[in-house]
Amino acid sequence: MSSIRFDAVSKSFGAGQVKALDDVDLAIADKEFLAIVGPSGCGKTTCLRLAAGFEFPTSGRVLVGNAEVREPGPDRAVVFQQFALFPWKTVVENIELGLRNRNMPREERRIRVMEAVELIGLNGYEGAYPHQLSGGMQQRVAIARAYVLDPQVLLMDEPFGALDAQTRVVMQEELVRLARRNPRTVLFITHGVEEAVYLADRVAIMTRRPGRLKEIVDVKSIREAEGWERYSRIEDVMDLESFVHLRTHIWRSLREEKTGAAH
Amino acid sequence: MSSIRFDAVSKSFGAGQVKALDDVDLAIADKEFLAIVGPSGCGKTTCLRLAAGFEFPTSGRVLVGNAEVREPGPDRAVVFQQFALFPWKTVVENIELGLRNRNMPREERRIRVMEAVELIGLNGYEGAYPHQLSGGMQQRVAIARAYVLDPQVLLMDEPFGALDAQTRVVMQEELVRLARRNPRTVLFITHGVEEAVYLADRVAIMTRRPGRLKEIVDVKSIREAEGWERYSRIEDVMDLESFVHLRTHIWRSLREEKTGAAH
Amino acid sequence: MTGALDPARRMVLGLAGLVGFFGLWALVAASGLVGNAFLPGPLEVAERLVTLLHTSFAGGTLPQHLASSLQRFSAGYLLAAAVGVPLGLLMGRFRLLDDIVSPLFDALRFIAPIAWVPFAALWFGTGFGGPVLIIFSGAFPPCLLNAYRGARQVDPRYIEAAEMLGTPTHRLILEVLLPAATPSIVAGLRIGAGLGWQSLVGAELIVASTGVGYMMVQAQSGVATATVMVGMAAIGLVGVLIDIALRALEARIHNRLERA
Amino acid sequence: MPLGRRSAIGVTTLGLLVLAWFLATGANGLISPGRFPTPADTWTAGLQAMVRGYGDATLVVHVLQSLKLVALGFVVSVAVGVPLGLLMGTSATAEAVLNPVFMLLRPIPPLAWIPLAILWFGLGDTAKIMVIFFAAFVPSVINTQAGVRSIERPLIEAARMLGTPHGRFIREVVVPGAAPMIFTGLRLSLQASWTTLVAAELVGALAGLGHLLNLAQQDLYPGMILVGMICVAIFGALTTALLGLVERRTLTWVRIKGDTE
Amino acid sequence: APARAEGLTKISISYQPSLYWALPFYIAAEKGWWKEVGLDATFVTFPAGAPQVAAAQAGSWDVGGTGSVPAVLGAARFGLVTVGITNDESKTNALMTRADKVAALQKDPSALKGQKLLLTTNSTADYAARNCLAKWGLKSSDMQFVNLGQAQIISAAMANNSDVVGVWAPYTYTLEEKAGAKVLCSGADAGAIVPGALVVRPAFAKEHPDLVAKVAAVYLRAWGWAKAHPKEAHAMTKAFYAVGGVEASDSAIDQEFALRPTFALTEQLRLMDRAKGPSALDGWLGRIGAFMAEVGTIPAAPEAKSYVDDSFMRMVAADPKLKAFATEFDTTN
Ligand SMILES: Nc1ncnc2c1ncn2[C@@H]1O[C@H](COP(=O)(O)OP(=O)(O)OP(=O)(O)O)[C@@H](O)[C@H]1O
Ligand SMILES: Nc1ncnc2c1ncn2[C@@H]1O[C@H](COP(=O)(O)OP(=O)(O)OP(=O)(O)O)[C@@H](O)[C@H]1O
Ligand SMILES: [Mg+2]
Ligand SMILES: [Mg+2]
Repeated sequence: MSSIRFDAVSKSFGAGQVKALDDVDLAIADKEFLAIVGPSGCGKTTCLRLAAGFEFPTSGRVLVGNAEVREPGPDRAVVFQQFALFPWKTVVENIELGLRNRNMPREERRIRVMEAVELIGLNGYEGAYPHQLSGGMQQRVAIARAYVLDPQVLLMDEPFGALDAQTRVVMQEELVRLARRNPRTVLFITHGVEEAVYLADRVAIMTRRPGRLKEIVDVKSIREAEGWERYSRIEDVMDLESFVHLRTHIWRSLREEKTGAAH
Repeated sequence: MSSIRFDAVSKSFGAGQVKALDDVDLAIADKEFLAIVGPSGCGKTTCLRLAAGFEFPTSGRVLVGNAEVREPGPDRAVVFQQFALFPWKTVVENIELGLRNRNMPREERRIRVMEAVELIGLNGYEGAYPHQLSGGMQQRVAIARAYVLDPQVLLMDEPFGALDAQTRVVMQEELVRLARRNPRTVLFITHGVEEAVYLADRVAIMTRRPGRLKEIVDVKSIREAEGWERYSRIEDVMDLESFVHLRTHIWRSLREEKTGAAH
Repeated sequence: MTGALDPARRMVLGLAGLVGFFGLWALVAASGLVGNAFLPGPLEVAERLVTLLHTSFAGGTLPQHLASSLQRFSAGYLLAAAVGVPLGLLMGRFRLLDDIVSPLFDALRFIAPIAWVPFAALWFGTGFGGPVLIIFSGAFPPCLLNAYRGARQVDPRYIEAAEMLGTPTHRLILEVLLPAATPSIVAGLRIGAGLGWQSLVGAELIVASTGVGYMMVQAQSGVATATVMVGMAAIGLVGVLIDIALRALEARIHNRLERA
Repeated sequence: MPLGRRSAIGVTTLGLLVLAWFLATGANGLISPGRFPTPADTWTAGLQAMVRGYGDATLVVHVLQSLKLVALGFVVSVAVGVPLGLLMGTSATAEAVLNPVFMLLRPIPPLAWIPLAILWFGLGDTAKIMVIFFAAFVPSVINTQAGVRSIERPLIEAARMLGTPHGRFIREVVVPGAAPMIFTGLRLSLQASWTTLVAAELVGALAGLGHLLNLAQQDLYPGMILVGMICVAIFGALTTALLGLVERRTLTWVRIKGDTE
Repeated sequence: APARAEGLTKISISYQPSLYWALPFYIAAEKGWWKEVGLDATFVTFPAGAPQVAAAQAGSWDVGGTGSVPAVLGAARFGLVTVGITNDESKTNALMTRADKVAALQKDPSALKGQKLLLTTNSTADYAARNCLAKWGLKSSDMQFVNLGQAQIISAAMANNSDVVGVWAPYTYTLEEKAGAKVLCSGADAGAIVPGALVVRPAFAKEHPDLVAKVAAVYLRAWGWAKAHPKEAHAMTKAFYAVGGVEASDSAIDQEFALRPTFALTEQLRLMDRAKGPSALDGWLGRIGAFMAEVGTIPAAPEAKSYVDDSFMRMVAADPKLKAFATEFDTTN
């Protein structure tokens, strides 16, 4: 059991001047893929950091599994927007750090890491340093670093935000493949509405700051009903009317949020 | 007359090891809005920098108007991806620097700057420093700084790349409004296919490095035939079948480029 | 800002600068505007330098003086690095330690290394301890400060990534903070080497039996200005060499850690 | 971060240190008073310096003289160092010509300049300022140059694209762009001015904290040495704080205050 | 190379380089006399008295020679013991100025009023200078005392040779030869006796009085030898000064021998004899102590009896073998 639950969570920064989250209630089921979209600064990253244990709620509770989150840990692997690979470690060293921290024996570790390298298609790059890889390759290493821990929960904060459009598409397709082969509970933050609809089972829309939940859109039922899985290419899915419809719905909902902003 | 012409332009960097552009022929008509899309590293930025006069071709010629480009100048205003506002100058000071460099009298300058501030809707922020503005507001100032010069040519390198998705949409709509009111010759670089289709008269697709022109897609005729101008909101335009069709066409063309890449 | 120059041109211009400098010096010295005791010409200094390579002055030849200076320098410098870098890293990781050490450090850094001369003599005498303390007090602050800054400025994402991977503290310091702060640490080691080397002359005020600083003081009292300037040149040259060595190290580390 | 906690711990630490000092140098403490002064010795020495004077002047005179010397040395260093840094930062040619000479002169310690300073300028303030100058102008040059180099290329290109003439480019783009680093350089120059004071006042000073320290050293007077050190620390910190104030006033447009030295 | 013979006792000896009174340490080393009394002597040198005395506190050396001012300073601060007189340097602690100004100033010293006086304050030169001013009826506040190290004084005098400076030998000769300066007034002229002191770290004096006596014997022997062999001594002095970085001329060395009386065993005992009240040395050092208290270097002059100790010289005299060793070259005995 590895659900995530936000229980009436509020979060303020800097002696209460900045209220980032206001009374958020949200439950992500075991093995569910939930994406959060919302205006910039609405508190998406804050949600993720609460679940990761980098921050703690001002009031309310965040539960993973059935335990309250008290510190970061390898049961909740994070994939950061800027990859956050250690530049001084090779691909293999980056991936195996978490396993070393668990004191896994060298031989077993090697096997696990090689499996992961295989999975992300980086054979031949085991000894490369991050700066020798393209952005897409780096992000694949970051994902492998998270996956290899076999975590209950994956937390991804705009993992493809730093990639160029074409690479991003490839990564999105790969993530879908991975998620189907090996499903996890995922909390996924993004600005891309298309991305959210393409990847997630449900999409949560947040209001402007202080962030509240505005609406949760169920994608899974439509995806299954319309058989999106038939298409392996994102642009084919994106041409489907059911997809366009969902996307436009979420867009509209977000635009309402936007008009009030001082942008 | 302020056309831009690339005449069999090639460009290599670092003693010829890196060939960025290979024999590019491209003509942008007076008051035309041309967008370039292409894989990362294909030489889009290089094209723009050649037109701006920051770099010079290894072979071939770049002409603006009918003169060869020899140095940067206020007749070819550039809008940079990272805004490149002077952090130590206020909104007004940033906008008026180009006019001061022309020795325009103070009074006339004031009027022109105020018009520009009005145009971008930043009244009340005249004395603010860039860091006090949101990303979208900063990019508007950068655009005003370029517009106020009344340049023959506008060169924009992923001007909205650093903005979040919602803000970007607002800026795209504003740019369209601006371009209709006050048409310019524009060279616009982007990774976003939707953006290119929404904004440009023609979209040029480039091959992977060394960059060549692969295809030029005419958007204007379709836009006018289908009457996209009726809609002021981008998501309405993006739902139109003619739009989706064009976009998917360009997507496919780019994906072919991508598959060969080591990403 | 005007773009990089190609290496050959750079070299020529650099040589031109040096020639100009020495030429001006020679001209002023030869003009007779200042007496020879005040400013001997570069040739005379060079000649003196060659002489001092094999003849003894103030108890040793120039290489001997340099050797004993360098020996003292390395001891004080290595000590400063060995204490400063780990302490700086720990301060970067543990707030409390930072809060305790910083105020002391802020107060002490305005005090010149040579101001420690009397205490150095009273505490450690003149054998090895005294001068080492003085060089230490010159080299220590940049070593500490840069390690500390480097550790503080480590992108928090790296630390968060490590925490998320369940990394224990000792491994976090050794495998995350240390490599991430390395460029800053090396820069600190470079500055520290410069300051430590500069403090040496102060150190050699109390250990007067050998060393370039001692040689200079003795030459000064004998109005052997050329010898004084040989001392300056030797100190300058060795300083440049130390700096070049550390710069090479810096460049190598930068290459290795260069990010995409 | 809560400044209160930090200063509270700082004060506590200093307090504990004084206490440790009392105990260590006390009647049956670890350190004999010949090696390190007791708090009482220091107090007596401080009183003596303030009231009766030491080294032919009272402490106030020493402090004022040193402040004057540091100020002059600092101003001269900055007046030479910043323009030189700007020149070396903006012109690759100037940098190539000047850098080797600069590299060669830089490692020569201020103390080594004393003989030449005396020979060239005698015993007046000029010689002392020269000694300070040689230590203090280096950080100004290096940081200014680095500051110019650190200006982002798009800003420079934006200025060129706007047709900015050279003089205005230096004044309105290069100088403000390099300003944060220039201030770092100034802070280091100021610190160098203070740490060179003792050396500078070896040049026949009649008063000054360095003079006081030199005398106390000659007299083997640990209490007075400590008084001198404490004064240098206090006034060094005060002048740095003042410079920080100027910096904050000047760089109003800087968003994130880089952690100050 | 010093053969590290068995059974030698290590001892650390300190001095300031290129100073006349340190010559016996050098002669003895050259001649191998340290080993003859069973000592393995190592040397530490200092550019000035203050750091030398400070280093004694840290235990960096055991026995040494130094000026009388540092000797009294060390006595006042932590009981440094004076066991003998190295030499009488009253004539070589002097005020100097440009040669052509000397006669006029000697005639009318009041012309000095308001002028700068460059010297190392709280030193023997300072002591001599104040006595000179007193002799001329001037107060020390009539001149502006500028504190400089001896090396800096030389530089300053070169830059502006009309200044009046206070220096000690061999810098007096350097100034004479390189800056055309002449002695205006020496300590001797003003009736100020400036002895040099043979000193011992107090703890060492207590633990190893026998070793102190041996050092004293070696020291006396070397002076005796130097007097008996002036030519050889001259050459050795030249070499010794060169090691310290001073290129002394022949005439400078001749002057050193001429101007600086040294004392054999019997004279040492006589000068330190307290049979009829305070000894001569007590008196000289007492006056220096008073001077130092007056200028504020030390709070009060220490009692001479508390730190001048003639028991070591008497030990030399009492031990026939040691006495014979110490006085072998003496012609006066
Ligand atoms: N450590 C912090 N201290 C103070 N305020 C903070 C902190 N972290 C976040 N905030 C504020 O909380 C609000 C929510 O921030 P958060 O990063 O969660 O937004 P977001 O939805 O992730 O925005 P974006 O889409 O731009 O990444 C913002 O106003 C932000 O300024
Ligand atoms: N100054 C330079 N020196 C060397 N190589 C360069 C330089 N500028 C660009 N290049 C190389 O030229 C090629 C084209 O670069 P360019 O920046 O024009 O690509 P781009 O299409 O703008 O890419 P992106 O979409 O990532 O911005 C790249 O391989 C790049 O590495
Ligand atoms: Mg975020
Ligand atoms: Mg580009």
